[in-house]
This record gives sequence, C-alpha cells and structure tokens, in this order.
Amino acid sequence: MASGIRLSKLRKTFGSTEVIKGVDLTIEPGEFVVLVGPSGCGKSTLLNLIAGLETVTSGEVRIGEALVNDTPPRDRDIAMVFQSYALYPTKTVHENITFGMQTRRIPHEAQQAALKEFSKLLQIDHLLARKPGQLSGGQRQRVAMGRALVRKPEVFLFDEPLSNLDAKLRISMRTEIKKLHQRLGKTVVYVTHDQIEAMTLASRIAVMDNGHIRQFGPPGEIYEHPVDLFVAGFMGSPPMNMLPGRLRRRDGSLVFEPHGAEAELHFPLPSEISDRLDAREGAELVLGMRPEAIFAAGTELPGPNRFVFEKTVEVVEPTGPDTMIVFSIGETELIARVRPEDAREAGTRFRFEVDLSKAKIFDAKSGQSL
Amino acid sequence: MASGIRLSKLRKTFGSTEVIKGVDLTIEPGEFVVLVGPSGCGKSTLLNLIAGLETVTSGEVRIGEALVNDTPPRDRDIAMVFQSYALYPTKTVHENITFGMQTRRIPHEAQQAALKEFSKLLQIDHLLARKPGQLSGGQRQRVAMGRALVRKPEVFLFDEPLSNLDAKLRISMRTEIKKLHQRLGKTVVYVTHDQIEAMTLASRIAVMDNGHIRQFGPPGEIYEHPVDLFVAGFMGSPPMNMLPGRLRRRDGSLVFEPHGAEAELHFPLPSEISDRLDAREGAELVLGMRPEAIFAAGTELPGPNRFVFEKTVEVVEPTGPDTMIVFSIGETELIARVRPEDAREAGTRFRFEVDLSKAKIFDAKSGQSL
Amino acid sequence: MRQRSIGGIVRPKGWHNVLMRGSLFLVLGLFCLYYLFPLIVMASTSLKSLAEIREGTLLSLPRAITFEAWGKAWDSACVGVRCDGLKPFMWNSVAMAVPAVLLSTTLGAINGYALTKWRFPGADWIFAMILFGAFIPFQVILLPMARTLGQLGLAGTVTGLILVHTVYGLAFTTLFFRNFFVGVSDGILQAAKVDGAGFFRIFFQIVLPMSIPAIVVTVIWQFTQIWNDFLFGVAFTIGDSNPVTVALNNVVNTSTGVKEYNVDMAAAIIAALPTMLVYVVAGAWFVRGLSAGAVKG
Amino acid sequence: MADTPSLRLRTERWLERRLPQIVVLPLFALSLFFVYGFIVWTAYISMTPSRIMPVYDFIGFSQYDRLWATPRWYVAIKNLFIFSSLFIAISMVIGILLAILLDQRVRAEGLIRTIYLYPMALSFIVTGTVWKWILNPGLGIERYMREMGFENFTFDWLVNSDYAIYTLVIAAVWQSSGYAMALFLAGLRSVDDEILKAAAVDGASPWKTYTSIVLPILRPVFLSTVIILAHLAIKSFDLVVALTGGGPGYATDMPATFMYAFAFQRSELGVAAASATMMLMTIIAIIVPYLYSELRKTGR
Amino acid sequence: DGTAEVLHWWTSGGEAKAVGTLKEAFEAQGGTWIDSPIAGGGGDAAMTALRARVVAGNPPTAVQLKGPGIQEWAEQGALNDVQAVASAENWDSVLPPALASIMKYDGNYVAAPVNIHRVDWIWANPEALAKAGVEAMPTTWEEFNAAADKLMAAGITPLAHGGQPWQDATLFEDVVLGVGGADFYRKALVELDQDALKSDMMVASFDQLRKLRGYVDPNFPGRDWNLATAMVMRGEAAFQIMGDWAKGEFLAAGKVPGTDFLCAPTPGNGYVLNSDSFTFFKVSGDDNLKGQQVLASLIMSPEFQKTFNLAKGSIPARTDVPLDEFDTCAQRSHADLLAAIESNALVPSMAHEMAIPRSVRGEFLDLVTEFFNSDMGSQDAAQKLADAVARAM
Ligand SMILES: Nc1ncnc2c1ncn2[C@@H]1O[C@H](COP(=O)(O)OP(=O)(O)OP(=O)(O)O)[C@@H](O)[C@H]1O
Ligand SMILES: Nc1ncnc2c1ncn2[C@@H]1O[C@H](COP(=O)(O)OP(=O)(O)OP(=O)(O)O)[C@@H](O)[C@H]1O
Ligand SMILES: [Mg+2]
Ligand SMILES: [Mg+2]
Repeated sequence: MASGIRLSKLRKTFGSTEVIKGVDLTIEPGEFVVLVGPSGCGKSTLLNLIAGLETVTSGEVRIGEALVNDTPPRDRDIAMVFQSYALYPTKTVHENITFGMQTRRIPHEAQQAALKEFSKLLQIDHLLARKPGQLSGGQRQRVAMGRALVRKPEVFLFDEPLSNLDAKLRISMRTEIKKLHQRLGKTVVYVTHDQIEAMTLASRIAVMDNGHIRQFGPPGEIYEHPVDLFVAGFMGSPPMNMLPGRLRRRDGSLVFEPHGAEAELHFPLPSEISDRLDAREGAELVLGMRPEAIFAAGTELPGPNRFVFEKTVEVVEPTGPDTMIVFSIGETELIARVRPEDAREAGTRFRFEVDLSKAKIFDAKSGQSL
Repeated sequence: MASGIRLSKLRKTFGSTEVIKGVDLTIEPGEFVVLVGPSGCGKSTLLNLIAGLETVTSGEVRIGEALVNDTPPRDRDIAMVFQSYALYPTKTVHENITFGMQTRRIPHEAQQAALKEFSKLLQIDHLLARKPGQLSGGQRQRVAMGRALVRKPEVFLFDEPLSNLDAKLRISMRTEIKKLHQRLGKTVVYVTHDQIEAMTLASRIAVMDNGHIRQFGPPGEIYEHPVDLFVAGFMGSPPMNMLPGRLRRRDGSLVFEPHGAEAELHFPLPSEISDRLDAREGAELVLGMRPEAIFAAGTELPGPNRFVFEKTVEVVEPTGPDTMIVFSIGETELIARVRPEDAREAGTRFRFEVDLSKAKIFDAKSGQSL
Repeated sequence: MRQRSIGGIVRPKGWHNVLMRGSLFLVLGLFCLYYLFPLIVMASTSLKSLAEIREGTLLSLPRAITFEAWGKAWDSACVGVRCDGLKPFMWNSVAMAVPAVLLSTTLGAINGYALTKWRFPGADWIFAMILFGAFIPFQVILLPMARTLGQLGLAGTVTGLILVHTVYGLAFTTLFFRNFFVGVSDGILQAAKVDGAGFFRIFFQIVLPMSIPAIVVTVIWQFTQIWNDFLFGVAFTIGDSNPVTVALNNVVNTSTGVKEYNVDMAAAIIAALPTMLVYVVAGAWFVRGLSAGAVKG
Repeated sequence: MADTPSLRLRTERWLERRLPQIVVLPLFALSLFFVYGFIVWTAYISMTPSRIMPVYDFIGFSQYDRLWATPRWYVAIKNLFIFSSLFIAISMVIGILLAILLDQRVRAEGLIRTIYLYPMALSFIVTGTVWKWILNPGLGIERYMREMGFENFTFDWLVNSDYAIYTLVIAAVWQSSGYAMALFLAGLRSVDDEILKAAAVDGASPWKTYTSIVLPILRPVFLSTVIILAHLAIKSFDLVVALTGGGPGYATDMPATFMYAFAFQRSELGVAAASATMMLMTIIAIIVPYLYSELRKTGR
Repeated sequence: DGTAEVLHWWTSGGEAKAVGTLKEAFEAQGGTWIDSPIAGGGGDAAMTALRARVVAGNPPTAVQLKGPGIQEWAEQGALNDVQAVASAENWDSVLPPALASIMKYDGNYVAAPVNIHRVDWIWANPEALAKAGVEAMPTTWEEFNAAADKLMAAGITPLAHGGQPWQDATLFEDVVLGVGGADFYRKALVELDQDALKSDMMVASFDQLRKLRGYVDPNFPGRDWNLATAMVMRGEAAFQIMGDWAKGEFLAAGKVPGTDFLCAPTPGNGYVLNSDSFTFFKVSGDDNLKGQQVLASLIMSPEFQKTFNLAKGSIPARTDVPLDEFDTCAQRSHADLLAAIESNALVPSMAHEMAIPRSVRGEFLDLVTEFFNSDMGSQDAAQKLADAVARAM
C-alpha cells in the first residue's frame, strides 16, 4: 500500500545559492526515515521537494514508481507537518484539522472520528473551538501535527514536529507516532534534532550536511559505525570526543599518542583496531570516544580494553541522571559521563576509565573512519 | 548592576480563560532562572507579562525596585527571544540584529562590533544580507537570538531559544549563553523544554503547571527532591517511573508492595525513608524510581540498598549511549536504562537491579513527597 | 521589485495545464477587451478628422489618421478665453494632487496604525465614525466648506484644496490601512517594542515597509480621486489655478458651440495619462512575500 | 522612592502611553468638524426655507413633505437600491475573479493590471459620451451586430426606461471593477506563502484554496471593497449625468443627481438638504450594523 | 484700467472666441481680465461654483447669468448695480423691453445682455424634404404633421431629437407657442397661471407634443443635440427644432444656409427669446468696481455686440445694430424680433431659464420629459403639471 520515495541527482538552487547539491536517496515503501543534519543544511528544502512545494532545479523525485517532478502537491497524496506550522489563521483548530479531509471528501462521520481520536491523543481536545492566534506555541505545533495525522496518505513528511513540546509530551507523542507507523505502515520522512527521537523512531537515518547526504543507514549503524568524522561528531549528545594524535608502536604493540600529551598518555588500542591499522604507524589519526565510554574509574565491573588515567576536572555539569565532567588532553577538551554521585569538584584530580573497545579511529586528513 | 524581578499575586486572563493564576516569584539580581512546564501552562504568557507585552490582569510586576505594571516595554530595558521569532520580515538579518541598538542610539562602531561578534558566534555571519524569508528555521531562530544578545539590558528573556537547532549547535549555544551570563551577570529568565539545558544553565528552576508555580529551587533540588508527583514526573527524560503500591511491614521491616504484584515483589525501603514512614503502615503510596536507577543486575559495583528482581522485557529502545528497556509491574509500565551491551531482546527474562537509595516516596492521594 | 510566484508550488504540466492556462488567458483577454473597448473607441475617434466623425459611424476605425486633435487638445484648444489647451493646467493638478495624496496617505496610515496596533478604548468607535465620512455627499458639504475656507482665508487657494482633499480622503486612507494592519502580526510589533522602538519608529521602520500593498492601493485610489475631482476643483479654485479636470471639462463641454469629439477624446486621454502613470509605477509594487519569514505559528 | 519616578519621567511616560490617542484625536476632530459638523448643518438647513442661498429660519419638516411629494425622489431611491446592489455585487465578483486569475503567475501581469485599472483614470465626462455611443442602438453595438448580419439583434437598454438603469451598471462596473481587482490583488499578495503551501498539501484545489483559505483571510479587504464600492454607488453622479442624463425621462435619476439638481440647478437648497439627510439616515441604517459585525470579527 | 474676474461657461470653439473678443476689448482699455471659465451642464457647474464663491465671500466681478436667476441673486443682496452706466448710455431705448426688465432689479440695471438667441427654429434638410415631396417649410403644426407623415412614408425620420429634458422642454415651449399663441404662452409658462396650465389649450399642446413624439426615431434618449443636427445634415432626418446655435454646426461643416439647409421659425408667429447676459456681483475695492463699470459699458457697445455675435452665431441684444455682415438666418431672426416686439409676440424661453425661477422650471422639465418618455395622457399631464408648479411655488 505505501509507496517508496526515490530521489536521484536531486538539486535545488534559490537564486544563486545551491541548497540541495545532488541527493540520491531511495526510501523503501513503509520505511521510517529520519533526516538529521545541522541547521540550514537543506532538510526542510528536501521535504518541500518531495512534497512538491518547491520546483526541482534538476534531478528526479519519484513517489512509488511515478515520476512526480511536475505533479502538484495535492496529487501526491502526502501529509506534512511544517516547521513553521502554517496553520490557517481564520479557521478554528477543528477546521484546521478537518480541512484536509474535507478537500478529499471524506465522509463527515469519519472526519469526526479521526478528529476526536487525534485531538485526544494530542491533548488539544479542549481547544477545538479556538483560533490559532489563541494558542501557545506547543499547542499550535500539536494542531499542525493533528492536521497531518488525521489523514492516511501514502507518505508522511514531518519537519521537526515535536520541537516545541515538553519532554513528557514529546515522549508520548513519539510513542504514538511509532505506533501509528506500525499500524498504518506508511512511508515517513521525519526531520528532527532530537537524538533520541532519531534513534528510537528511525528504521534508517539519513545524515545530511550542506546539501549532501553523508550516511544513510539504520540507527545503530549510524551511531556505532559513523563513516566519517562529520557523522560521528554529529550524532550523540554530548557528541563524541575527538582526540587528535598519532599512531605509535610501543613495547611492540600499537598505541595512540594524543597531541600535546605524548609523554604522558598512550592509549593502548584493542586488537580489532590495531590489526586494521598495522601498516599505518606514525599516521595522523583522530581517536573518537563517546562521553558514555569515559566514566569514573572503578564504577563499572572490570572488562577488557579498559584504560585508566588521571586528569584534572575542569567543569562539572550535572544534567540530572548523569553528570558531565569536562577535562583536557593536550589542547582538546573532552567530556566524560559519570554518575552524579561520582562527580568531583572542578580543580580536583579525577581517575577516568575509558572503554576502548567502544572507541573509533579516523584518518585526521580525510576524516574517514578506519 | 543587574536587577531582580519580583512577581506578586500575578494573574492574567484572556477573555474568560485564566492563564496565570496567581504567581509569586522572586528572582534575585543576576540569577539565571529556567522556567519549565507542560505545553500551554503559561510560560510564554509569564515572559510577556514581565516584558510588558501583555497587560497584567491583577498583581504586581517589579523589575529592580520599580513597579513596572504600567511601564511600556521599551522602558523596561529587557531583551527577549520570542518563541515565534517575530523577525522583521522586510529587514535583512543585519538590520534585524542592529535595530534594537539603533533605537537605543548605540554608536555605529559598537553596533558593528556587537553584530560581528554575535553573528560569528551564532554562525550566521554569511547570512547577514538575507531577509528572514530566505532563511531556514534554525537560522531564523539564531537571528532572533542575535537580536537579543547584541544588547546589554538589565534582563534577558528567552522563550525556547534553541528549540530548532541541531544538538551540536545547541550545546555550543548553551555554553555561550552560560559564558555570557557569567560575564555580564544579567538576570535571565529562560524557557526550555530541554532537560539538559534546564539542568546545566539554571541557577534555579521554576516548574510551572497550569498557571501556578509548583516548585522553585536549584536544579539539583528539583531533580533530587521534587516536592510532588507532578514535579517528579515532569523533570527527567525519560521521566521517573511511578509505581503505585502500599506500605507493609514484613519480617519487622517496612516494605513497598506494588499493586498487582503484591505477592511477588516487595521493595525493601532504605532506612532513611522507612524511618520517616514508620507510622504510615498500610498507606497508599507511590514509589518513584528514575530510569537510571534501574539497570542490568551486576553491571555496577555493588552498593547498599540495591534490590534485584526479574521481569520480562517488553520493549527495547536503543537511544545510542543507553538502551531503554520497558517492562511492567502490575499494571504499571516502567523504564530501565541499561548499557547497550546489556540489552536483551523483548520477551526474554531480565534481571534488573534498582538503587533504592535514589528512590522517592509520594503520598498517592495528595501527591506530596514524603 | 521582483515578482515572486505563489510559493514555488509545483504546477501540473501537460495538456491539462495547457488547457487551464489557455482558458485563463482567454478569460483575462476577454476582460481586457471589455475594459479596452471604450478606450479603443476614444483613441480611434481622437485620430479622426472632424469631418470624418460627422459623416462616418462613430465606432468605425479612422480612415485617415491625424494627430491634429492631440496637438490641439494639448496646447491650442480653447479653455475659456485662453487657447493653449490642457498644457498649462497639468501642473496645477500635480501641485495639488501630489501633496494631497502624500498627506492623506500618511495620515491615514498613521491613523490606521494607531487604531489597530495601539488599540485604546473606543478605537473601533473612532474608526467607524471616521469611516462614515466616506459617505457624506459632496454636494452637501460644498457650501459649509466654502464658508469654512473663506473664514480660514484659504478660499480660492491650492492650499485650501489640498486641505479639502486631505480631510475627505482620510476616511478612505484610514480604511485601507486599518484593514491591512489588522492582518499584520502583533508579534513583530512586540519585538520592536522590546527592541526599544516607540510609536513612530515602529511605524516608519517596521510597519510601513510591510504595508507596501496597502500603500499602493491607497495611493492609486487617492491619486485617482483627487486628480479626477471636478466639483471641489471648480468650487475652490479660480481661473488659471484650475486643475486639469476643470480645463478638460471646459474643453469638452459646450452648450451651444460646435462639438469637436476628436479633441475631446484626445484631451480626456491626455488628462488621464498622469493617473495611468501612477498605475504603472505603483502597480510594479504589487509584490508578494513581504511578510515572509516573520513569525512561526 | 523607585515607585514614584520624577515628574518629567512621568509626563513622558504619560505622553508616550497616550501617543496613539494624541495622534488620532486631531484627525478625529477634523472629521468631527468636517463631517459631522456639516451633517448637522445640512440637517438644520433641511428645516429652513433655504432656496438659492442658505437661510436659517426654522420651519419644521415641510421640506420633507415636499421631498416625499416629488415623484422623482421615489425613482431615485429605487434606482439607488437596484444600482448599488448590482454594482457592488458584480464589481466584487469580477474584482475577486480577476485578482485570482492575475495571481496565477501571469507573465504580462503589469500590462493587464493597468488595462483593468485604467478606466478609473478617465473622466466620465468623456467616457460617458463613448458609452452612450456604444450603447445607443442606432450608433453602437446593436447597429454593429445588425450590420454584421444579425438582423434581430436587439440591445436597446439605454433608450428603454425600464432597462436604462442596467446600462449604468455596465458602465459603472467597467469603471470601478478594476479597482476592486487591485484591492483584492493587494490582499492576495500579503497572504503568507506557507499557508498556501499547507493548503496544497492538504489537497485543496486552487478553487478551494481561494474560497476557504485565502478569502477568509481577506475578510478585511472585503470590508474595504464594500465601503469603496458603496461609496461609489451612492455618489455616482458623473456617470449618470454623462451616460443617461438621468433619462429616459428621469428613469435613471439617483439620489446624488437628485440632490445636485435640487441644490444647484433648481435652487432648492432646503429640499436638497432634506434629501441628503434622508440618504445619510438610510446609509447609517445599512452600514452601521454591517460595520458593527465586521469590526467585532476583525478587531482582535 | 480696472480688474474684472468673469465667470462664464463659454469655453470652447466659437463661444470661447466670442468671450475672447470681450476680453480683448477690455484689456484694450487697460483693464486686467481674470478668466474663470466653468463649463458643464449648461452652466450648472458654474452656478455651483458661484454659490461656493459667494458663500466664501469672494464673488467674481461678473457672471454669465440670466433670466429670473438675476432677480434671485439680487434678492439675496449679492449684486451691484451699473445703473450709472446704463443711464449714461441710455440702455432702455436700445433693448427690447421684455429683455430690459429681466436685466433690472428695483429699476436699476444689475446685468447687461450680450446677445439674443432665438429658440423657436426649425432646421431642415432640403434634399430630404424633396425626396418625400414636401415643398415648403411648415407654418402651422397641421402642416408640420402632414409633412412629417410624408417623410415617414418615405422612410425618413421626420424629426431629429435628442432626449434630454431641456431639449424636450424646448419642443414643448415651441409647441405651446404654436398651439396657444403668445398670450397663452405668457399666461401658462411665464405667469404660471393655474387655469391656463389646466386649460384645454394646454391639453392640446400636449396632444401635439405626443404627435411629435411619434415622429422621433426610437434611439433618441440621451442623444446630444449636435448629433441630432448631424442626422439632419446627413439626411437621415428632415427636421430639427432647436435654437439658433444649431446653425453653428451646419456652418462648421461647410453647409450654406438656404441651399444645404433651411431655417424657419416654428408655427405661431411668435419669438421665443433666449439671451445671455453678464450679471454684476457685489465686489469691493475701487479696482474691481471700476472693472465692473468698464465691462458693463463694453458689453453694451454696438461694436462689441456685433463682433461677439458674429462669432457666436446669435444676434445682438441691442436692436439698433446693423446686421449686414450676418447670415440670412440671423437677419431673419432680427426682422422677426422687431416684428414680435411690435405685435407683443416676444416671449421669454421657459426651457432656457428666461421665464421662470429655476425651481419651477425644474418641475416643468421633469413633467415634460416624463410625458415624452411615457404614455401619459395629455389631460393627466396638464393636471400633473399644474400640481407640480403649485408645489414648487
Ligand atoms: N488569546 C488567548 N485567548 C485564550 N487563551 C489563550 C490566548 N493566548 C494564550 N492562551 C492560552 O494560554 C495558555 C498559556 O499560553 P502560553 O503561550 O503562555 O503557554 P506556554 O506555557 O508558553 O506553552 P508552550 O510551551 O506550548 O509555548 C495556553 O493554554 C493558551 O491556550
Ligand atoms: N529563498 C531562499 N534563498 C536563498 N537561500 C535560501 C532560501 N531558502 C532557504 N535558503 C537556504 O537554504 C538552506 C537550507 O534551508 P532549509 O530550510 O532546507 O534548512 P534546514 O535543514 O531545514 O535547516 P533548519 O534545521 O534550520 O530548519 C539554508 O542555508 C537557507 O539559508
Ligand atoms: Mg528546516
Ligand atoms: Mg510558549
């Protein structure tokens, strides 16, 4: 029932600014693709191109098998949540939500049922008679959601649909979206800046940067095997620690010597990594360690490939469940994630333990994962 | 230099809807207060009242010592980031940012310097000549930020200023805001739905609900000692697990029997708690356990007040750094946070360990923390 | 200013679209004919000689084109005892219309702005009362107005005429602007207030640039009304300071003299040229997207 | 101490808070004097025996008796209703239609728009003559069509007492519908693109987009247009004088021409003032309820 | 020297040239001429402006104003008299008495006439008449009707007419003169005698008007008089009943009186008088007063009367100006005028505001035009006319 989406060699320019610079992307029918990328990289533009809200400069957009470059939005059978909501200011919440069903001549009872279901789910059922101007930001966003959800189109496009909701609501919305997707099996393209949303919702994540797609794969792969420094640095919050240094051989085995702390610290590399890097002794590398892989020494049960070192705590940031500790190696600031009860004041020495089996190695020049 | 803010018995109604229902809040000079609360609870309205953009229905707003109920916004010396951005559509980014300085007759050079500094910081320096209509959502939000930051007012009001930025940018913005606050020492009121922003930026957090302030205190206190179920359930993402049950005495000591699993599970209460509850045997209670306090048995070093139990995994949600495991006790769904490598598939039995010294107890009826 | 198309929304292509575009242009074209037909008759009459008009059918195209009538209308037709056509009167109209249009438009804009964006108790009442001025018949105000101008010492002066047009234009300009500003987001004004801007700065720097469409329709309206006004012009100016409509009227109307239709038509077209110029120039500012990107929501 | 700022500051604040009123009031005062003052003057004159020049002896309502005894006045009132309703409705429809059509990325938009607008620029003293030719059966369309072979083509409204009023509508629509188009076009151009996009995604046809999304947003523009057209209808004077001269007979007389005739041709200022007062009262009765409902809806 | 601001509505063509001669003559005397031409509606616009000017307190020096209107303004105390000039130049002896009385208020001249237009002319196309076998211009309405019937039979529109109230009224007054004679005309249309208005004579007049209505083509409503003239010129129609300004159209088209077109008075042996005059308003300041005097004297000077009327197509208001340079129609007009004065058959035009106040004239126009454009009965019309007149008094 659902249709896939295929973009090929897609380009879009506004005046002289090229915004989408040749995107190839194949989304399977029924897939849930999350699009992430830095602000301004072209995510919304890409959604607009899929929806037919902007004309393609060159390349192809296909929905299902059909080439839709010249198909107007209303014939594409999509529903969309706009980043800017774009509610109809003169219509009530009720009318905003049912408008799309009206235009598609869905029977009145079905409309009412859908309205009832989703306004309840979105917790806006007490606001149905209001105009958008009388709503709070988050309420408006939920109306925008409602407008998209009540329909059962081939493709859903969501542009940061939960960004203005509180954490609790966001989690429940996220769950509902997931359920809905499972129930309906429609193709979804979803833009978000929320790490957890991306990881939990996506069947595949597309990481965009500056009009290109850098990596496209399942969440675990994106998180665990980023293809390059950009993806590695982009996914994860706080992001992966990137420690530049050099590969050296010491006492027969390969170690990583961070710049600026060559004398002091040598990270022994786990065998899986060092096997791959055998030939590259002396190469400029970047060692990537996620904050959660660096913790207070001795708090976890011992395991293989652990490495313990001592550094001075520079900044302590309690975030509630965890506390972030900022410290430096050479010129590089790193963040470790520790349990709140393990945190120490800034200025004190602290013993860190790093799980090097979770570390990544990148080529410093090309940025490619090795 | 900075001025405090004092709200007393503040009320605001729109037509017949009461939105702010008597708020008393004293913000010290130079403080960084984060306002959190569910969507639609009145946060933006409160900021508008402080800024003078809405007229007070009753009560008082004071900035510094002065009663400002009737002072127009421009004499209140505030800067504000609007949730809806509210950029000037016909002005370029450059003009949008400098407009506030122009009106205040700041010398041209100082304007240029501030513009340069902040447009760089916000990474919008290449967009200065554009109109808002030519920007992406996140870029617009940064312009809105820039407009507020370039000025040095008595009070900064931020309404979800980073909601549309990617995680990486958001972290760096957050850091910059913190630095700026430290450097300038101005009073800040900051609305956010981001848990980490709230925890790391705030000197105190005010938790709002439905036009009231529920709790006002330092982040740690809010997180560790929520006054009631609402605050406890609101802070934290995923939120605290709330397990209803009854206090019973077994083998001489107080235990907590969850409803629907009385026969099976008895959580022994740590002495600090049970001492307080001695007289309330048989009372209906709610046991609050944060997801990070429930983890895979045996992964942490043993400690006091640990309790291990076995349950069936219902849902597994990998979020990257951690994996969430959903399981049920009685009718209640609970979430545990485990390391990705400890996760098991749905349907398998799983041994959970809970750190009961981090658990909270609430009265089931009143919701008050005990 | 560049014309932005609607949103950039993809339009269908193919025969269906060709059909749609075709019928679109057909309708537009038919209306063009409706609007143009009288003008064509006027223009063709103005290019005929008087002899041809007398014998031929009035609607036929000219057999021999002559621009004599145009020349005559411009600088040698008799307007009373002087016979130098409309030329000397054009400037009178410009000197009256331009200040009156600017003044009434500006005041109307400020009025509309204050009444919508700085609402105070009774604002709607005041608006309604000002608006009602649009319906007052000019015939009934002529004499009291003459009296007032006489008392003010403005009788027979251009200043007086400007005053009259400004006062009675206010109802319309206020109407246009008020109704435009109702749709301008309050959020933007709030931002400007926080930015420290006051009433006038917000008006000139924020609101006015956003209201170009309103300015365009207001200027078009006011210019047309003032330029084409005859009654006030005739009642409140004297002789050589008459606006061009009075001169046109004098060229065209004759009670017992010979009718020179070709000159009449040419004169009418000439008198309308400045207004058409305003339409062309102002029309270029019918732009889209002035409020793009302002607010989210 | 901080609660009581200096006097200067307080006056400044006060001034600033009152600025909107301070700005509006002089203009309002102008309209009070020049509109309402003059209306009161007119109402008073209608109760005096004024003829060629105003006199101020009060004689009660006898001018109204004379007014209502004049058959022409009834014709004028009836014509006003027929003419205004047709004129306003047709101009509005044409205005909206053309604005929407012109909004479809039409290449020659500037030219077409000017063509639609230009009739308003032309003085009716002359275009009235042209219309008279065009509509006159012996000179214009009818003769043309007959010469082209349609022997039975008849279009003689202009010379038919029962239909002449409709020729006024044709010419008036010709003159003013272009401006209605301009008003709507300006309105269309200020609607946010994003909303149109949302409607496109919602599957709305262009027709539906305009009727149920765009036009409701243009509600204030409707108010402007109705007022402008009503004003034109009520004051249509040149048009009547130039096209039909009120004829055949006085079949196309309108209150404006009636008033003018009595005030200035016949030196019956009193009757003219009475008719003006009646007309203003009629307008109040129609416009005020409309304004009331509009302002309540668009005010906030 | 002296200054004169002159408000008039002679703005184009021959009319403007005619005023131009006055201006030149005035300036030749060293005066300053300020021209305030306001055309439109046969002087309606000018009257409107005049009222505004008077109310505002700065009236023009002299205004093209005629008939009972002069008395109305005089009653308002808005006029200056020029009796000094009139006495010195003995105007009484050179003006037709009927005209002189209109120029005076309280026995003093407050206005000076510039011309005399004859209203009761029939203009005809000789070719069309020949085609239908009509040999002579009709001298009674019966003859006219007979000729018209012949023309109808020949497929020629007998009467070219423009359906505007003043044109209808012109027909009407010419018919009344022809049917009822000069005395009846005066009783009914000047003195507004109720009995006369309701009399059988009036009914008979309406009957004849109804007949004329039948001789008019269906497309007459709203037609300008000059287009009707053009119909005669082209031979589409045979007759037009119109004042002598119609002659200007024939002449401008290069037609020669007597051969290309014919002129003859309407039946009745009377003379319907229309005269333009300048009325002197209450101005102050020696300069303006001087201008007024000079202007009055100039207007009445025989040379001016001659040059002016040559340009305008009418005949001088002074009866003592020789008409050698004028065309035959003008000469006929002059001769008939003198005869009519002699036989007391000179009557002022009702349609052209020479006879009765504008308010009453308005009622006449309304009624006549309604009669002409409907199927109202003559009896009915007479009764309604009487009522309307009573109301307007
Ligand atoms: N004009 C209005 N009329 C009626 N109710 C209104 C109006 N404006 C806001 N509200 C209501 O006031 C409440 C508070 O709005 P506010 O914008 O302050 O919420 P908020 O806390 O900022 O929410 P969010 O997080 O969604 O931005 C909302 O429930 C909203 O529906
Ligand atoms: N009309 C325009 N003219 C020029 N550049 C434009 C225009 N519209 C958008 N852009 C640019 O295109 C780029 C992509 O915009 P887009 O809205 O797709 O970004 P995004 O990935 O959605 O960002 P965000 O996360 O901030 O919403 C941005 O850098 C923006 O500045
Ligand atoms: Mg975006
Ligand atoms: Mg908000």
